[in-house]
Amino acid sequence: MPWDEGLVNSLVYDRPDPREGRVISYVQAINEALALALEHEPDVFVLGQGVDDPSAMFGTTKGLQTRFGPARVFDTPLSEEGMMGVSTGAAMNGMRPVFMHNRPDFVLLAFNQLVTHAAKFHFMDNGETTVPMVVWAAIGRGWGSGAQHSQAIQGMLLGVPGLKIVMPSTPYDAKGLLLSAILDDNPVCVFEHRWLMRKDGVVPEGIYRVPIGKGICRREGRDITIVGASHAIELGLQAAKLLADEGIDAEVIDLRTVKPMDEEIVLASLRKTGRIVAVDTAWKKGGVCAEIGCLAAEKGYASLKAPVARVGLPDIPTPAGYTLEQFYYPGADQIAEAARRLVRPDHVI
Amino acid sequence: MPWDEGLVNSLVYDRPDPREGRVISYVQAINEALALALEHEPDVFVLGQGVDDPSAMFGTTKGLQTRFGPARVFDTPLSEEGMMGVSTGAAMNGMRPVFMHNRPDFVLLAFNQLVTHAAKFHFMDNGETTVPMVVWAAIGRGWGSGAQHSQAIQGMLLGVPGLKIVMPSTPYDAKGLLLSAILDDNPVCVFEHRWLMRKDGVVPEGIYRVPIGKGICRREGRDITIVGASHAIELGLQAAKLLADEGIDAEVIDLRTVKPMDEEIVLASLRKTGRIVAVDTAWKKGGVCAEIGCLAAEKGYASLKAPVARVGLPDIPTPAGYTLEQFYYPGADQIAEAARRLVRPDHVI
Amino acid sequence: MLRIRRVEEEIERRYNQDQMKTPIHLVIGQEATAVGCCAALRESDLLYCSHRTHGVYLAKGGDLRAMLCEMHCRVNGCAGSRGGSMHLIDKRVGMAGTSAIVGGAVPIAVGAALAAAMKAEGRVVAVFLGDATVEEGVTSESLNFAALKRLPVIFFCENNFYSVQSPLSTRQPARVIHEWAATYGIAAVAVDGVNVLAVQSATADAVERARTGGGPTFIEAPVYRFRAHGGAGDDSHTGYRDVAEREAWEQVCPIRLFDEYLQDTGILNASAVEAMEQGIAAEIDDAFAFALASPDPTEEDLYRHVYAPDPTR
Amino acid sequence: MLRIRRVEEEIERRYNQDQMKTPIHLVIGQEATAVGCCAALRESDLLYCSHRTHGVYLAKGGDLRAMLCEMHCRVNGCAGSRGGSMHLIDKRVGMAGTSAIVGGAVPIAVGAALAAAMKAEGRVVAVFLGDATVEEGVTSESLNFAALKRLPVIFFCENNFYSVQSPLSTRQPARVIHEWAATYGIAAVAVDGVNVLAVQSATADAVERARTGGGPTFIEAPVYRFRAHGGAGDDSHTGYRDVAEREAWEQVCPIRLFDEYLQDTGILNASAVEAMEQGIAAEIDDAFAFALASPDPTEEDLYRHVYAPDPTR
Ligand SMILES: Cc1ncc(C[n+]2csc(CCOP(=O)(O)OP(=O)(O)O)c2C)c(N)n1
Ligand SMILES: Cc1ncc(C[n+]2csc(CCOP(=O)(O)OP(=O)(O)O)c2C)c(N)n1
Ligand SMILES: [Mg+2]
Ligand SMILES: [Mg+2]
Repeated sequence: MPWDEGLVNSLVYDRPDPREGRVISYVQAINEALALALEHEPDVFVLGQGVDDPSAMFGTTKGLQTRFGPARVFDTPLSEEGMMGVSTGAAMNGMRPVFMHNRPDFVLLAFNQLVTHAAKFHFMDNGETTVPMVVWAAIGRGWGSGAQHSQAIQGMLLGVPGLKIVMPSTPYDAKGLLLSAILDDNPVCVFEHRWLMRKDGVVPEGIYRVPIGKGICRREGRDITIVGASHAIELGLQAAKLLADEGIDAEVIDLRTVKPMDEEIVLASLRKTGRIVAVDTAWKKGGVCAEIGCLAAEKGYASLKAPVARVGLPDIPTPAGYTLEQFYYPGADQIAEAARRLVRPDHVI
Repeated sequence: MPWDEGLVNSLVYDRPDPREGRVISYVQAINEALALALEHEPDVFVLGQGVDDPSAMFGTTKGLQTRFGPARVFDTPLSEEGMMGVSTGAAMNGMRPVFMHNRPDFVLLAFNQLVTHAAKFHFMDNGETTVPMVVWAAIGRGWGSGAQHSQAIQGMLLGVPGLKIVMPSTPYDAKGLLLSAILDDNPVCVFEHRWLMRKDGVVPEGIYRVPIGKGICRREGRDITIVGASHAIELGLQAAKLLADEGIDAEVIDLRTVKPMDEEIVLASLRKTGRIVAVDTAWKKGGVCAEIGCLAAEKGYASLKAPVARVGLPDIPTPAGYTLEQFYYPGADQIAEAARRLVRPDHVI
Repeated sequence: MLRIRRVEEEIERRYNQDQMKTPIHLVIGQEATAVGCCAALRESDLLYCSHRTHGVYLAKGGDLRAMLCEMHCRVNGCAGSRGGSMHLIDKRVGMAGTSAIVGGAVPIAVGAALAAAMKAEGRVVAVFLGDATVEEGVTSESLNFAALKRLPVIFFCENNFYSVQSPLSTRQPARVIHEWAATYGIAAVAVDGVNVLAVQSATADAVERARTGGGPTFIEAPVYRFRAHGGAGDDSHTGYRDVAEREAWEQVCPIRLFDEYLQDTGILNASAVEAMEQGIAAEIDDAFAFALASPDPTEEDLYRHVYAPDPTR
Repeated sequence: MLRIRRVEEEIERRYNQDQMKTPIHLVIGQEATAVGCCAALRESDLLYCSHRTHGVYLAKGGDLRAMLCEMHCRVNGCAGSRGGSMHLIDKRVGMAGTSAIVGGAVPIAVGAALAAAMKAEGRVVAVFLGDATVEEGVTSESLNFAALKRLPVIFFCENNFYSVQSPLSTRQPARVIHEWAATYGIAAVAVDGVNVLAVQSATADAVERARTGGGPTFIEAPVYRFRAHGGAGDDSHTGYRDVAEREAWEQVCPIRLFDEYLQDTGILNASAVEAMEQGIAAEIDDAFAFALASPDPTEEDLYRHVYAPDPTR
């Protein structure tokens, strides 16, 4: 097994309780969502580089072409901008494309079509056109691929009107949010995280939808709010455990969708705890962390008992090497430390 | 004269005092910076769609090709991504390209080269390569061009490590910051604003540099800080005048560069006033407004006497029609109103 | 063609009155491409284009009143005053979408053709693009995919030799555009862009090919715009092109050529033309009056259609 | 070629020991293109490429120790452990830059050629690209600009018929890649990619053309990678390509072909080859040992070179 696959496999997650329902992996949950959408929605099709190849987009598209045929599940040329436009045009004309990318970096080639076309046509056409499409991509971490293959771009897209951005953190959400994204009549970016893909979880069979634009409380707490989405929430929950050992009771809010952002759930938690750490898988400058932090100071000011803190990537391109990556990526420790400083300002490390 | 040109010409700005020095327009200041750079730096060249045509990129490139020849000032094919790569490659090999765009929207076609290549090579090459290039674009407003020709993209780029982003607000800065950008050894985006282009100002002759990464206080005040860059500062100063009439003393901080951001000047002002309105020419969600607001709550929390406020574009694509534009774009009134609410929370409109 | 010409002349005449607060890109001189192409399409076929919208919008059957309302920024404009002149649409007649980004509409049209093929609707999609649009990488990507999947799409390239004020020679090496397109395995032809019947017939061949599963066609049509790239009036005096060049092209005005042909062959006579002119003039008067009397949008209109509503609710 | 082959075989052999925590893209089977091309270039000429870096890096004269240090994530790697295997550079010998983004290096190489032309350095720039790279619009844009300005650049297209595990037929219509390139007014040729002398000679022609102001050349060379797209070992068994197809190509292994030629013509004999093998083996042992003994980067290293310092300070 290549070292990076091994790394993902070696990550340890809480084991779900099988008495609560059927347990499958995150990758299987995505695969199931795609299969159900293809089965029940004749207008859905899945495209992307290698969706029909043996590695099947991290396994998420496994078996789909065999089952639904090459007209509905197909490989594409290496033409990200062109194929984003093709997806947009198909979506404008009655189809529901799901355009999958190995890395968010490749979506940058298609920003013109995504940002200036797909996101804007419904508005520009005075509501006459809808653009029901999904742009899916997997954020990398610890795969040694460096600055050009490890970007997380949710922050860049946060300000784009007309887009929705979904970032699941559990197998349940991966399936339910992807189904919602596919059934939504707007362009929805679904950003997955490579390090969540081997996580198992309880996932119901059949179609269900997790609503876009609504967050969820993953852990109740009184002292501080940790808020973010995707793999940052996994780390946030680990941090909450560390903090619990020290008597700090952290609440963990999973936004599930970063755009539209569920402001109310953040503000409600802040009213309770008075303190907030914004966490994200991307750079902390600009982007999701900044939006959450600003929101807290803008609409939650009266509740704030301490400065806001953010934990994300430093303002540095992603290094390729393994050792440098260890210094680069924040983990649960960094989140816990940020929380500690807010709850116990006199605390010295 | 076309109506949109007429509109820009009809904007009223403070008249500079000619006793303070030579008065020229904003466009002339840019033209002069380009001419000086071409004259004194043999490695500088200027490229972009129509830089040599009669309209000369809003007049900013007027006469340059005649003076410096078609090898150093030239028109390009309609290939934004390709020409961004060409600029990057030339910059990596001893040249200093200035790549000019009519609209920031067109830079979106080249995000892959700008974000994933130009901004990252110096880091990826372990410092062995420098990428001294300028990407220049003019943000539109009120020109009826709608959602696809009016985007301001500084917020999208704020999180990109390795980039610098400059947004001048005066003719003096337009020249001095552009010269700094051209002489800088990193990729620098210079975003101008269409509505500043007919503004006059006192501008020294010859080469001078306005430092990148340093803000400036445009107006001292005790009660509230208005902070931003580019045309938003013009509006901020107008708002400060309105507020002064009501006895509210606003300080106006011009960031000049939004990345790297001069955090200290913002925090120092906040320590004095305790209140802050972040203003930007782009969308207020995500982006520059969010970064400023978050910064205030993160590092300026102890000074904050009121919620932070932001004034930027609503989360809506830019409409094309004139009437809708009036509802869409914030003006000095909106900034003043935001300030009023913070200084006098009991104030009712 | 005459109708398009007269509409644009009236737009041009009134433009500097500043009541149409919208950029304009006139097609005066280029009417034969729009009309010839659309004559070969069915109403249910789709048409996409770029910023230069007026000709194809009207040729495809777009509503003149709705167009002028859009250009006057009225709420009942064809895009509710949200799209502007670069974004004229009329879905009812297959005027499906435009992009103000050069090349932006090209892959979208291919996507529309993919949808048509998937839904087996027998629909053909045409997309207008300029000579400069060929320089955008996405055009190559679009040709490649359309050829690969043999999609029912027609790439209609109006080669007017300029991009804004930049001549072809500063943007492309000397080569023949449609020969380039042919290397994608696409049927590629050149047609005289001022001859409406030739355009119609070339397009009809392409439509036939597309409808019978023969895949895409690339049509290159040399044409010339008699006016500036944008705005009212010509701008040749600014020096980027020769006035003589324009004057030479004016000699092959597509409308005069067709008029001569029709009158020579006896299909039309002077009084029929006169009747046409009167009908058009009346229609134009009505449409301008209608637009000017139409209401402006309100602030509430701004907030509409940012997101499409959840279809399940 | 032999050296490249042996280096990669050793990398492959050790890869699953997990000490090289970096993705790899082996060129085993494709050595003749890198070597033949670089043999026609001067050290001061520049070379750019994409993710598949090992062959060109070594052929251009890149330092083996620095390469293996980079692959072992050591601070003295050729990119300081910041670039990884997809970003091997050695500026000293003109290994100028690579991009992990397919097509990313193509316009950059054209820009380097523009700089060379502007500075009149007599320098030639070559860029390696794969068959799939042709599908990226930016490649078209790059060809167009290079042709327009007649820049001294060589587009070297290694057509190995696959992009990761996707065959050409799912990505491009049936057509001949270099014929497409020719329509940009670029000299375009095909050359047998497993024949190192043929590659060298085709490149030499292109270099001559570039150096004498004749502009760019596009060279298409059919080749085959014997291993998986990435990682160690072959992956034909997963079913995306025929094992028989690979085996047929292995019959035309560029190294064996050249070895046979050299021995047939008496230029080389078995003992000379054996001496070569020994020299290479020793060098490889040394370089791996050096890499493994080299220090890891520290946290401070991470913060370096985000921005270049102000040159005036
Ligand atoms: C991506 C992009 N780059 C630049 C522009 C500015 N622009 C608008 S129209 C135009 C000319 C396009 O020329 P062509 O495609 O030949 O069409 P024509 O105007 O001649 O009909 C340009 C450069 C744009 N709208 N989009
Ligand atoms: C823009 C972009 N899209 C997708 C990828 C993923 N990717 C990496 S290598 C590769 C295959 C490229 O094929 P080709 O250009 O033929 O080169 P080869 O690997 O065959 O040498 C792909 C698709 C990428 N790196 N960049
Ligand atoms: Mg043109
Ligand atoms: Mg290949």
